[in-house]
Amino acid sequence: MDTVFKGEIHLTRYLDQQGKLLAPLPDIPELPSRLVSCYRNMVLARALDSKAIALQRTGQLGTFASMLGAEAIDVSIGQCMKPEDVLIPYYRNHACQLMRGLPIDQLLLYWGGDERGSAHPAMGQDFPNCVPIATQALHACGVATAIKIRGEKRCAVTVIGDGGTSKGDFMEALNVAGAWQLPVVFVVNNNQWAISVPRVIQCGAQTLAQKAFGAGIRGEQVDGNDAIALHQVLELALERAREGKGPSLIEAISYRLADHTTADDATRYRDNEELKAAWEREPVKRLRSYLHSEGLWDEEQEKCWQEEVNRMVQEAADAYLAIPPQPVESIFDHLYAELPERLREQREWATVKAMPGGSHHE
Amino acid sequence: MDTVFKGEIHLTRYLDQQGKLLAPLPDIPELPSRLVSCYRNMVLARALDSKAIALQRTGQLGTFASMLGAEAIDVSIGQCMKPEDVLIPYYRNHACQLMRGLPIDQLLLYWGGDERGSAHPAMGQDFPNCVPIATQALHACGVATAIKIRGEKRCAVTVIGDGGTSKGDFMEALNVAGAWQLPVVFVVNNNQWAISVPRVIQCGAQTLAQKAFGAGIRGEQVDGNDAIALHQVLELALERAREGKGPSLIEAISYRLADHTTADDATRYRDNEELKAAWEREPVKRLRSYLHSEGLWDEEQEKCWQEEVNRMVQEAADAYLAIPPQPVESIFDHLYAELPERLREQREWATVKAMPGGSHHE
Amino acid sequence: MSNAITMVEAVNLALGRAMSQDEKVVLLGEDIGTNGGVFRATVDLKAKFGNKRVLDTPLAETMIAGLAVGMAAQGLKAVAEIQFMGFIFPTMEHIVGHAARLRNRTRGRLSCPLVLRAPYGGGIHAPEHHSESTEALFAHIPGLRVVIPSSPARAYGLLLAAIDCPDPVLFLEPKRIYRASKQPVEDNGVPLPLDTCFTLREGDDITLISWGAMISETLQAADRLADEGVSCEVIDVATLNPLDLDTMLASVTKTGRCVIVHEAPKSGAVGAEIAASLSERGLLELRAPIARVAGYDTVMPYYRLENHYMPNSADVIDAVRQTLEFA
Amino acid sequence: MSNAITMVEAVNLALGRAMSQDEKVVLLGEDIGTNGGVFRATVDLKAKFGNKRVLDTPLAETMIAGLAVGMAAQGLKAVAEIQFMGFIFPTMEHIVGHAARLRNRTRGRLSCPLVLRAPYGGGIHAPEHHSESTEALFAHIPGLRVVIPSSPARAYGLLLAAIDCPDPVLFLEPKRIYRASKQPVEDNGVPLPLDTCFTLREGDDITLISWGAMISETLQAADRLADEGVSCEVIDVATLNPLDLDTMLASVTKTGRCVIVHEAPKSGAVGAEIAASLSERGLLELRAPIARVAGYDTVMPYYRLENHYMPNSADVIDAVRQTLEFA
Ligand SMILES: Cc1ncc(C[n+]2csc(CCOP(=O)(O)OP(=O)(O)O)c2C)c(N)n1
Ligand SMILES: Cc1ncc(C[n+]2csc(CCOP(=O)(O)OP(=O)(O)O)c2C)c(N)n1
Ligand SMILES: [Mg+2]
Ligand SMILES: [Mg+2]
Repeated sequence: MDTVFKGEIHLTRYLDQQGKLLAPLPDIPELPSRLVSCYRNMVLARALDSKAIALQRTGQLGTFASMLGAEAIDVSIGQCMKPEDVLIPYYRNHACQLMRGLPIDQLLLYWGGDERGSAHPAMGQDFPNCVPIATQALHACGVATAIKIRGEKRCAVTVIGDGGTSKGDFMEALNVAGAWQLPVVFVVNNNQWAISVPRVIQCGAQTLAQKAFGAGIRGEQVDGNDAIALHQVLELALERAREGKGPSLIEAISYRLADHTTADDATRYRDNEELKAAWEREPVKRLRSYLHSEGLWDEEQEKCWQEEVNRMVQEAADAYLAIPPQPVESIFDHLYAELPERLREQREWATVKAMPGGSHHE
Repeated sequence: MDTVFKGEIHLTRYLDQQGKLLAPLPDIPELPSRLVSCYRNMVLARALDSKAIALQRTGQLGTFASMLGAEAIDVSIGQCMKPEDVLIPYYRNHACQLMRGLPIDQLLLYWGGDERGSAHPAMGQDFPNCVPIATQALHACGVATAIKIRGEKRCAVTVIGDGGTSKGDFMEALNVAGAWQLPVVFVVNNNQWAISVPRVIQCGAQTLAQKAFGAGIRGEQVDGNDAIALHQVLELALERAREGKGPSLIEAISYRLADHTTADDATRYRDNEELKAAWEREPVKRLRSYLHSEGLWDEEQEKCWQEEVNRMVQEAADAYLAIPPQPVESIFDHLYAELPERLREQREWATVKAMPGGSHHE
Repeated sequence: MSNAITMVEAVNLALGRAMSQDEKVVLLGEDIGTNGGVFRATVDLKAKFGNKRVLDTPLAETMIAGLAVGMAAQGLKAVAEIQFMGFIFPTMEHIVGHAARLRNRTRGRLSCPLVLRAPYGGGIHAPEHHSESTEALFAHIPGLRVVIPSSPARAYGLLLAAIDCPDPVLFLEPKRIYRASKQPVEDNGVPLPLDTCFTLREGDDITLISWGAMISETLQAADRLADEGVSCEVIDVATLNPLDLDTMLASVTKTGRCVIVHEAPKSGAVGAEIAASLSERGLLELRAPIARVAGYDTVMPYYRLENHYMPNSADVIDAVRQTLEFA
Repeated sequence: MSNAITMVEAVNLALGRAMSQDEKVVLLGEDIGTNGGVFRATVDLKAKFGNKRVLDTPLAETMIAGLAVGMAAQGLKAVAEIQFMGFIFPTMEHIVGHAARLRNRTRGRLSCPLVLRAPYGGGIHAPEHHSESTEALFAHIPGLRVVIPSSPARAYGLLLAAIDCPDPVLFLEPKRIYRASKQPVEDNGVPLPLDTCFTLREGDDITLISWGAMISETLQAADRLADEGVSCEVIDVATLNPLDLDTMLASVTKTGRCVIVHEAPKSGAVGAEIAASLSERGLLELRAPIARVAGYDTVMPYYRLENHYMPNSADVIDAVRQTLEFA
């Protein structure tokens, strides 16, 4: 019997649960200040999260997917991406979207059931949130194909949940990325749960990173609660992609500290002990401890920043709530580049019905 | 950096290109006589193949997918399966189907554009040919799920091409098979080509077997031109599946010695040198050499058997050609368990139109 | 006696009943086990029947459909849930290409008695892809049955029938009315027929044809029109493939006027087939064109404008008036 | 001067033309490169434009569609081939859920000008899944355009228009007539409009509406009926979504009678929408019910019985006679 293939998956971790450094810092320019910036964005993400949930609970926002517990992953991606790279997110990448330039009120607008939340010019070429699981992974490969065809030095970055790795789209995406050596980085936010389905039911493999082997691409695990480790693996993977050295799959181990969405009640299926244990590993406190111990952050800064983000988020919420709905014609006006003749009549009815006295006047 | 997973893929081979044994025979009961039976079926498959192509060329059969070069894989599967196991084939498993009991004329009937070719009771619970690539892999998992739920000691066996391994269905099938430890064996007939697309364009991985890693199941490579090696790995994989020890993925390395189908012309995209080299490795001659050298088969037997298969195939072809078409009502009669009211009228029109003077009388 | 229950409870009741009556009934889908389904349609069934009868699957709709085909071909009654109809597209190759064909392809040697359940339709202010009505894509598929209940009792009886049925059935549950009202449903195991429409209200002036959540709007409209002296016959199509045209035609022959009401975009929806068939067979009885009250030919807007998209009883009343005033 | 070429050659010509005119045009699909496509629609294009413009993909239709969405959003004109329409189902989540929605979802910030080409329809005695006509599934989808040519010249002009079009287009090629006849086609780069039907023959007694390969049968029928003194107007719908109802309605208003001809199973096909819309708007002008000559509501049979399934010119003539004799 000949051995025709050998593969290994490694896990990268720099910080222990208490935020103590386990290994020398990776060689990344200006890492300390980047980590501070990351931390600030993580705190912002938390504040946004609570506000969004509060808005939802009071009927002022639709179903919302909290990103509690995934902050380190998102902000590290946000930090490592260049403006010209393209983000192809799933539906749980708020922190990253904010770092890419999306104003907070616009982000809330999306979750408030308004398409304009995906229209802001600051989003550049980034894709909007993607609801059908795993489909974004293929769009990322399409973006990467365009980048490769044009010979540009930028890359596509896409995020997916642990559940999403079971869907054909994701595996087809890995496969074509490997076959064509596309400039794309796949990040799995393995938060251990896909709604009520635990990681072990999704897949019989020891790691999700090893799905990379079947596609002939790099695969690795990283502690998703550890911003330093995330920086190290992401910086490398994105740079490789930009330089034409091929795609990577990064499995970031995290934990979904919230319900799946505001429509979910995780106590139905999830053990409270597990959740408590996960809070011990959570990313925000961990990075704060590290920054404190390195003298990069202190109580005073913490207090100021907490106040600042609360203010920012409150202002954004107010701004969001003040945005009037789109006119009813907007249902028609972005469907095709030009309104087809056949829709003109329907568009008129819609307008008439929305007027006072009409069947759809509100 | 911790190593969190290690994996290796091995290639099994017993016979070299000349049919010389490279290692002691595996311990399989009655292996010599099984190999003789395999050989006879491989020769039959070849005879069927030429006849089918001849019929197609003369307008007496529809598009036909030759299995030239895949005979060892098919007959080894046929040999290792038990009657109560279930075959979920793709469209290139004629030899296996014959060994499972399908009469030759019925097999031709399928390729002659007649649904009755998939209706023969000898097919038992086996699935019919599957045209949409890779979908059969999921049906096999469904069959295996039923087997597992009932606690039966049998298994599902499914075959797919190298091209098919790129399709989501296949990878989703591996994934659920691993997650649920299903009694299923996936055999990849890696014949190096998917119509005009060479193996290297399908996938960037060194082996297709390593797609097993992402699903946490066993994966291995085997020389698909070597009936002994195939017996060894298949016997083990099927027995493991039946015993509830989990699924396997077996990548059998072969070569498509024919055009993709009779509708294809491989000279458009394939180098003749490559084809010539592949003929040196082909499975039938290899097994014959081995059987000769072991005194299990001789020239006389060869001559008799060649005559015998030609006769069998000719008789089957005659029988096939004598089968009158189905009545037109058959288009309606197997669609639902009972004909819905709404189709009654259409069924009557169809009958009337097929009568002399009708618009569809032939 | 029977309790008043909601439609989603009726679905749960029917599933439990079918599972008790026939151990070949096996459920599979995302989050249907411990969690009892995101709408709680399968609540308690895993606890009651165990994890060999209620399978929490990995997240892959193609896989769910493909597995169901294989299980059904082995004689199990696979009842698969697609969490929302918006995620049903990956199942289509298996449902259209295999489930609806396996019997025909093997001349009856194998068959595929699966049920694919999915909540569908708008009106609950859900995120994108959670509110569409794409039943027309399946109603066009030969070999498949498409069934949509519009009340708790019909959900119970039709789902039992779907599970009993030797053919593959797509069973769409209008989630807007999952909990909209309660109705006494007797858990008697009696299936309803899959080959007839249900005439919910008799009338002489006009025939209103609808299904799913739009039945409520249609019935409301009929109520209000009755006050004005307009007598509406209201038909719940219930089985959208194959259609029971006879019942509809008989009604339209009687009333001479017809309005069809559905949520799906108007163009190419099931309403078109009903209108075309009724005109084809009953042109001479028609005293006005058959009107269709339907969703616009647009993507379902995000929820803030959702109500503008959804037809309502006022729209039905308008259409009835116009139809009555015609010529 | 222009050569007489077949439809598949016209497709090739249009692709080459579009690629020369605009370097953003990129083709992708299975076997489209070195092999030139299983029907040779892309022959020589890889040699001419290189492997960055003609991409031989792995075997995965979902991937092809998803890639095309990403490429189009980046401003490339992705022209993807699905080898046979029977294998289009895995693309639907991306075509329906993304391609047709990206512009709307982002209020125009991103768009998705892809073209998905697929040979479709019966009549060439192909294996299972190689002969279906499922255009109705796409014609119902808001945000998508569905285009079907019926001659070499229209294939050339409509395909150029589809590639030019800023909206996603499903371009279905009736493979039965890929090589059925030749026609001079000038390679002038002039696109045909995507918002009108084509009136192929004018007439006063009855309107025949069809598309794709059935146009030949319809024209043959019109020829033979002309000998009997029946004057048929023949309309090629060409763009099935959004429909140009005005042209059809004007014709039916003139003739008062209409027969619709298509291969797809009758129930819920595009013919239903056309019939329903014409009756809705032109009921009073109709002197007979609109008839539909179509495939049966069955699975397309394996090829030995295929001719029984396919409508032919004799069927069209029968339907015309019945329509003329009505009332
Ligand atoms: C194709 C598809 N199927 C089902 C759903 C419903 N759904 C939304 S989120 C989700 C679970 C996703 O879990 P995972 O991928 O782990 O991501 P997470 O939400 O945990 O970050 C499901 C089943 C969907 N959105 N798309
Ligand atoms: C879903 C789907 N896409 C495309 C095709 C057309 N097609 C038929 S066979 C084939 C190539 C298959 O290659 P491979 O899987 O390697 O199997 P082989 O024929 O070489 O044994 C293709 C593309 C199909 N049958 N199904
Ligand atoms: Mg998760
Ligand atoms: Mg192959």
